[in-house]
Amino acid sequence: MVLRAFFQVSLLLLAPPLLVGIVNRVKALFAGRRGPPLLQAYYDLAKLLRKGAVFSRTTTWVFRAGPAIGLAAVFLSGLLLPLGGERALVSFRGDFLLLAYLLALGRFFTALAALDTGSSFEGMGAAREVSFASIAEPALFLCFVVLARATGTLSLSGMLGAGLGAAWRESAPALLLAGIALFVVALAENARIPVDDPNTHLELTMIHEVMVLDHSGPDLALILYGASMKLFLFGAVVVRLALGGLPPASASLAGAAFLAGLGLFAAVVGVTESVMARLRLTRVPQMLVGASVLSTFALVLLLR
Amino acid sequence: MTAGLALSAVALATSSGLFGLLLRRRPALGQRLTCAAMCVAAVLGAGASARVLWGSGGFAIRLPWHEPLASLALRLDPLSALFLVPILAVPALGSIYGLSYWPQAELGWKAVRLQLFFGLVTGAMALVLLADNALLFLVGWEVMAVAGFALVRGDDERPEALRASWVYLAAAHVGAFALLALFSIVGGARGSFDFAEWKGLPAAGGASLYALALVGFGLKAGLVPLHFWLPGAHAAAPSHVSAVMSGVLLKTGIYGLLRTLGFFDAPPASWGLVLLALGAISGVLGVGVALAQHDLKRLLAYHSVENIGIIAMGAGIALVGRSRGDAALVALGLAGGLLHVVNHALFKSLLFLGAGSVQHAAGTRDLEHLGGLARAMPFTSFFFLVGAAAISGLPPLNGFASEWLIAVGSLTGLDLPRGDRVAYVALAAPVLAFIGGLAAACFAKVHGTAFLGNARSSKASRAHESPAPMIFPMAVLAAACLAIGLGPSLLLPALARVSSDWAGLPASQTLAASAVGSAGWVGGMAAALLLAAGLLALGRTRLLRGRATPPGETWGCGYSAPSARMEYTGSSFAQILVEGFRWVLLPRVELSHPRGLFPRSARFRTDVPDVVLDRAIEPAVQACETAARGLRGLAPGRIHFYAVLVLAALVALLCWRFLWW
Amino acid sequence: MTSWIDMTFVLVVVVNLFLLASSRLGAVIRAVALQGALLSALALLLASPAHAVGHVLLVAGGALVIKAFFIPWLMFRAIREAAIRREVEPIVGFVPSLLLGGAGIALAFAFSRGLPLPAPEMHTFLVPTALSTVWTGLLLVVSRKKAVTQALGFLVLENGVFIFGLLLTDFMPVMVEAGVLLDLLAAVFVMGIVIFHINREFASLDTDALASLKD
Amino acid sequence: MAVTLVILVPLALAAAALAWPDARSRPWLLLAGAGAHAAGMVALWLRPEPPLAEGYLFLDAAGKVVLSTTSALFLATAVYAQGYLRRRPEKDNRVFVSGLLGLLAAMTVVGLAQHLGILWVAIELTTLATAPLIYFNRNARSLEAAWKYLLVSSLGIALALLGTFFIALSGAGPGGPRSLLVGALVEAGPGLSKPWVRAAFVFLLVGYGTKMGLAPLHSWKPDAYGEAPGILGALLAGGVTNVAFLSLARVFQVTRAAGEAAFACDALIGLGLLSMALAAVFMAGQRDFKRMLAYSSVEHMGILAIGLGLGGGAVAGAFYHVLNNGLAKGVLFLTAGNIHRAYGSKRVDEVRGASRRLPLSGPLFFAGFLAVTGTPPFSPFWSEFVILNGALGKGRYAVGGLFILFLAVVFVGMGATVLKVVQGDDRGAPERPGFADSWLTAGPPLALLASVLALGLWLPAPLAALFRSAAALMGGS
Repeated sequence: MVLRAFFQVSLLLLAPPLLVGIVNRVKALFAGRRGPPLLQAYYDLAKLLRKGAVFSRTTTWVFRAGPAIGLAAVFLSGLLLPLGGERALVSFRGDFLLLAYLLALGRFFTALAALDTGSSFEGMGAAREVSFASIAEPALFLCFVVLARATGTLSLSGMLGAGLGAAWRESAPALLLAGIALFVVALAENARIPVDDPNTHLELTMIHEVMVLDHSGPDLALILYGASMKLFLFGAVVVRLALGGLPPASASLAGAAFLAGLGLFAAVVGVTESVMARLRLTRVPQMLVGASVLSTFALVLLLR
Repeated sequence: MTAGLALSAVALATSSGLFGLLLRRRPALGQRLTCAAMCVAAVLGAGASARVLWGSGGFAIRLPWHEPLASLALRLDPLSALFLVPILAVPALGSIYGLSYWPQAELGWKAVRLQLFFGLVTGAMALVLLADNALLFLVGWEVMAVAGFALVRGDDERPEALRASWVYLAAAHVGAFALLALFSIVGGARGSFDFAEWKGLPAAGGASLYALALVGFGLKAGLVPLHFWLPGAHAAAPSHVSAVMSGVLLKTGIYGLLRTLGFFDAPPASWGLVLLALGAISGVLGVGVALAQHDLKRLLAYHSVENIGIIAMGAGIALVGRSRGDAALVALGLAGGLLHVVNHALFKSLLFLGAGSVQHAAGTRDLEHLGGLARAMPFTSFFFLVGAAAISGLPPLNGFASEWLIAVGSLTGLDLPRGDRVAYVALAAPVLAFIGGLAAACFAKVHGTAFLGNARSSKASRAHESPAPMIFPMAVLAAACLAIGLGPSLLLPALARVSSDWAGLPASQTLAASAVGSAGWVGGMAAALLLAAGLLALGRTRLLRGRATPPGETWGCGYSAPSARMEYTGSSFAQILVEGFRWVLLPRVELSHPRGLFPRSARFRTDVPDVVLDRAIEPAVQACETAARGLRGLAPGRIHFYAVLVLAALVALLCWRFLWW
Repeated sequence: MTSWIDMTFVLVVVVNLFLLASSRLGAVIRAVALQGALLSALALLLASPAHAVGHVLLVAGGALVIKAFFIPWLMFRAIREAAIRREVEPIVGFVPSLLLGGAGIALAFAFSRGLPLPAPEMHTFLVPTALSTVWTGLLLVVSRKKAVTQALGFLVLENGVFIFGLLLTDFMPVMVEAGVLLDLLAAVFVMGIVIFHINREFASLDTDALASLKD
Repeated sequence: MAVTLVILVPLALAAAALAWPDARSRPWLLLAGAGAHAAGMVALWLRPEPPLAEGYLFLDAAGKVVLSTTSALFLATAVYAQGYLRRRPEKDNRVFVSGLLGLLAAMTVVGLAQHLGILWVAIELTTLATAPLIYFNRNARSLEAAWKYLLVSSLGIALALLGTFFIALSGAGPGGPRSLLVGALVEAGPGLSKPWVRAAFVFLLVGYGTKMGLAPLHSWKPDAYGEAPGILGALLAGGVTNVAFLSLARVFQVTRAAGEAAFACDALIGLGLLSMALAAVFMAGQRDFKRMLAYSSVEHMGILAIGLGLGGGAVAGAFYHVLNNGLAKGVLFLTAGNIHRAYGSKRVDEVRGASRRLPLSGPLFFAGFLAVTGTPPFSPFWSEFVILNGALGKGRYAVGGLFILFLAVVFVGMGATVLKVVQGDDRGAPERPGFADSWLTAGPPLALLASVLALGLWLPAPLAALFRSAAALMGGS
């Protein structure tokens, strides 16, 4: 038990930056470059943590608290996730609601921190972030509702646990639709192409990155770390959903499959980013509403 | 004992304003005594409620009264006990706030009058809860409406307050007529107006009664599209009055609806689904319209519509549960709805008091003229932020706890077998998530534009922190928000008691044991979140200690002289989402694009009138007045016409009697 | 005897028609006075032997004094002071009012057939005459513009009611009838005063001037 | 003894007022008359008296309700008149004082009359006594109002007389009662000649309906109420209309006994609903607040008619409403009079901020509005509720629904006008110096409002029993 907790927490704490490394590496390969080392994200974090920081005179404690609260929220939501089909550390009826709302809390404070700077660019980014997120939220919920119905449980550990196999056998189409919707939501939530471009530095077009323009030093490290952890979380859900249909195997085998799947998820994200262009901002809500419609359809399939 | 506590609380609250009236020579003392009376009343009322919710049970009193009523029946059962706590506590905090916000020493008679009606409205709300007789209920209901009317007009010079208060009174009265019809029909059928005799009404054929209840109580609660009176009234009233009106007065509508629905035996599932749908519509549209507002208090008022919608969703789920005999649905839906009643009372009052503080300090509540208040008003800013996070349903605060209960309740519907359409109540969860997301966006806008960044007007830059009597109630409310967020499981037994009492289901069944455990986890996670965030914040502070943290300008992407005029405005912030709600908001957009190579000016501003009031009711009323005027114009003032009317009436009645009858 | 009674009734009806057709105020007042005198005669003619003589004389004499002399005198005074002679441009023209009056008489006869009477043989014409007189009075009130004519119309209306009251003389206590006459007197008296004031205030007796109060 | 007191003393005082030389002290006669009347009513409450004058005069339950209301209202207006007439020394009050006392006597006779002839005479006397009073202000507008009032009322009253004769004829057949005593007619019941009763009810409904002011017979009301002084408005709306209702109720009593109730009920409900509808239409956007009160009176007469027509419990509600409406109308008309005095205008466009200029009358006007529109805990709420209950309890949902609808519309229409008058800033509104609230002018409406509130909070059992026995006379319960 304790051991399992230890493994889970360490995985949650250590793996995320690697995922970012994979994504970047894949993108570099597609662009014909060699790209940064896989562990570059870790180096960046370490460097930032060692640095000082510059604070705008406009800012207040909200600006300083934002990154810490954001990271805490993402970390705690990580505790709710069953990694690789194992029971999560914290699991109860309706825990996925807490997960979604924790992510919302992080977003809320990130947006406030952005507004705290008084910069019009950051205000713009914050506006886009909260707007798109509020449209993505129901889509995410619908995916979870589909999962809940398919597996007959209301906790993440149940939804993404052993029951998933039976669910795939019974209602594969619904789960497939939900999975696609979930992937779309994951892209949006993690500020990935086609919703947002983490690499661009043209402020007018950005969403997430522009919100954190003024953060520096350890605060920026917390933000980047949190972002990678969020990517990890979504990856974990998508991968577990995809792998859930496989026949049960031993714990170690399942764990290995899960890790491999995570790597694959990062690679797919990288590929998507490389082959797609960023959508026009006005198209983003359409895409997210589309995800909602897909998952509603999936729910109808299950309830009819 | 319980009866003594409750009744003395009501009497004390009702008469509290008399201190200020009698001690007009010593206004400060008079107001303090008034305030003390309200606070003592709140404590007494809380004691009574606690005895009912956790202790021995309630009381019922019946005294003879005059003719049409026959009895003066009062009782305190778990449902009314639960409502009684916020209904006495919020006005008490409001009266503390009023010590600085509406001081009798400065305002004189105006303050005396406000305090009189403040006490009266509190007493009337309590009477509504305690009444065990339909007509007594109506008396409390109307006194509450009229006293509320007087309160909204606290500032009777401003035309908007006059208009808003009148719209409020008219709406309240029309709503009361619906209730009058409802009570008259039921009372006639039952042969008594005592609620005690109304138990077990057959639901068959009761759809029209349900419709009357929805109109009458929905109008008070502010369910879309009956919310039209609410934004104006809440915005125009003095802020501690807004806190009471928005925080607790609306809840009497919910209370009345629940009380009435409690009489029916096994209402059909469609009733619950209707309520759920109305709640969902109110929730989404309420927050959607709120997003487009830039008057801080109007915005908050629309959020009341949203939250009433959430509460109605909970009640709808509970109602569906009753029709199915599903104890878990009832317990979770009602517990969530009722917890949200309490929560909304807390955070909405907190927000209105914060808004009042802002108005007090900056002299305006137009978001486009605020900004940067956090530095001048650290306490207000912090407590407002707590309220904002709470109303957005974010953990670790109380809003999440209740929304979570409602969502879990709706998802319990997924356990129903395939093909049962009632299972679609599960869609309530995504709707709640959508509402929550929009609310978070809206409050990011509110807090961001009002308190953060730079001041957008000179008024805002001269703001100052409010005095302690205004801060203290906010602190209490914020602490309560956090406490409920951390320990929702402690309240669940009481909520379970209320719901079992309401639904007439045995208590052991009603709340699935797992819900209490899960609620414990919710509280635990909230505490863990606080801890983790605290540790991280501490860590980063440690890291930065001793390092260079030079202050600088905000990064303007190369532009070196940013000013407040370049800040993102509230209108712009909400623009993406407001676009999405355009079809229902029908906003008045003021937009001039920049033109030419060297554009001189550009402007973007949206104004959102209330769709129902300004686009439907107002024109309809105007049309009716015009029509009535036209009809009146047809009647000439000549005496011959008068005589002809008499003649015509005679001939018509003769024909009726002898030819047609 | 019966033929005299019938004759008188017919005369009353003829006076009604004349009232509707005439535009000269003096003639109208005289006609009303004549009608009053006819009514007084009717009171005597219809009296059955069973009646107390004093009672009958009181009613007849009262009607004669008030309806045939006092009120016409009052009205003459009013038109003299106001210096008016004619009813010009009535709301309903003279010919149409005559036709309406005729229709009213026909309807009254038709209508009264179905009403049971205590002593049918004496009263064949009474009910129709009364009703048509009431109708004439109403028509005058509704269709004439001069305040004097309206007051006269009201008087004719009261005459109709009075005729009807003659049916009841044998069992209605005298005080009611006295009250009726007294009321009528007082009403017309008050009307006369008001007409006097109207004339002074508006310098005319045209009620078109009295149309400022409306919504 | 007390019966003579309540009739003859006001009559004697009316005559005395005509002869009284001093204009300043003449209003005291009003107080004396009101006091004597009130004392007489108290005596009649304490010790009921047997029928008088061969049963022509007798105070039964229905009459008691109406006369008690009238007495209370007259007392309040008599006190008010002291302050009011003192402020208007330029007007000769001889006819005014005498007329009011005469009106009181006439109304009392109506309340006591058990004989339809006497009843009719007394009703006519109320008309004659009030017509000169409407002309109190001696200007063109009040003259026009007086003329219209006189003519239309007389028209109605003439038709009522015809109707009374019809009733007499209905009992003139062999074996009939040959009397106009209500008791005898009711006793004869089905023996009355049906066609005459039918015709009689129609004529009397139109006749007394005109006096009551039921739509469409109400046309004189706005003019008369609008131009008459507030005192007279109060007595017309709270007194004269009530006695007219009583007269109609007596006719209904006879009609019902003759087995003709079905049409009577339908006609009453029909005219009642029409009155409420018309009042609703004419109150919306009304620009003259005294005319608005007149329409409110039309509305409440409609309510009374509906209550009577519904039968059952609603009849008791109607009698309850007689009391409530009378008192509430007193509040409204007296305060409206004060506001009219203080501004010299009754146009809503001009009058504003009354609660500021008249800190008692303004709020009282508003409170009176709340009371009269049936806001609990004021007593009209209860009576309206009882009537509504009568409608819905009998399954007459259409009547109940319309009743509620009209009440709601009236509330909105009337409230908008009242608020325009009461609230806001009075600067810039027309001024008439020298008029402020005094206890003599604001005290009586305050007392009336207090009694309306008190009756709403606690209805003494004897009163409730009285309403029931009055209703029992009309076949209600």
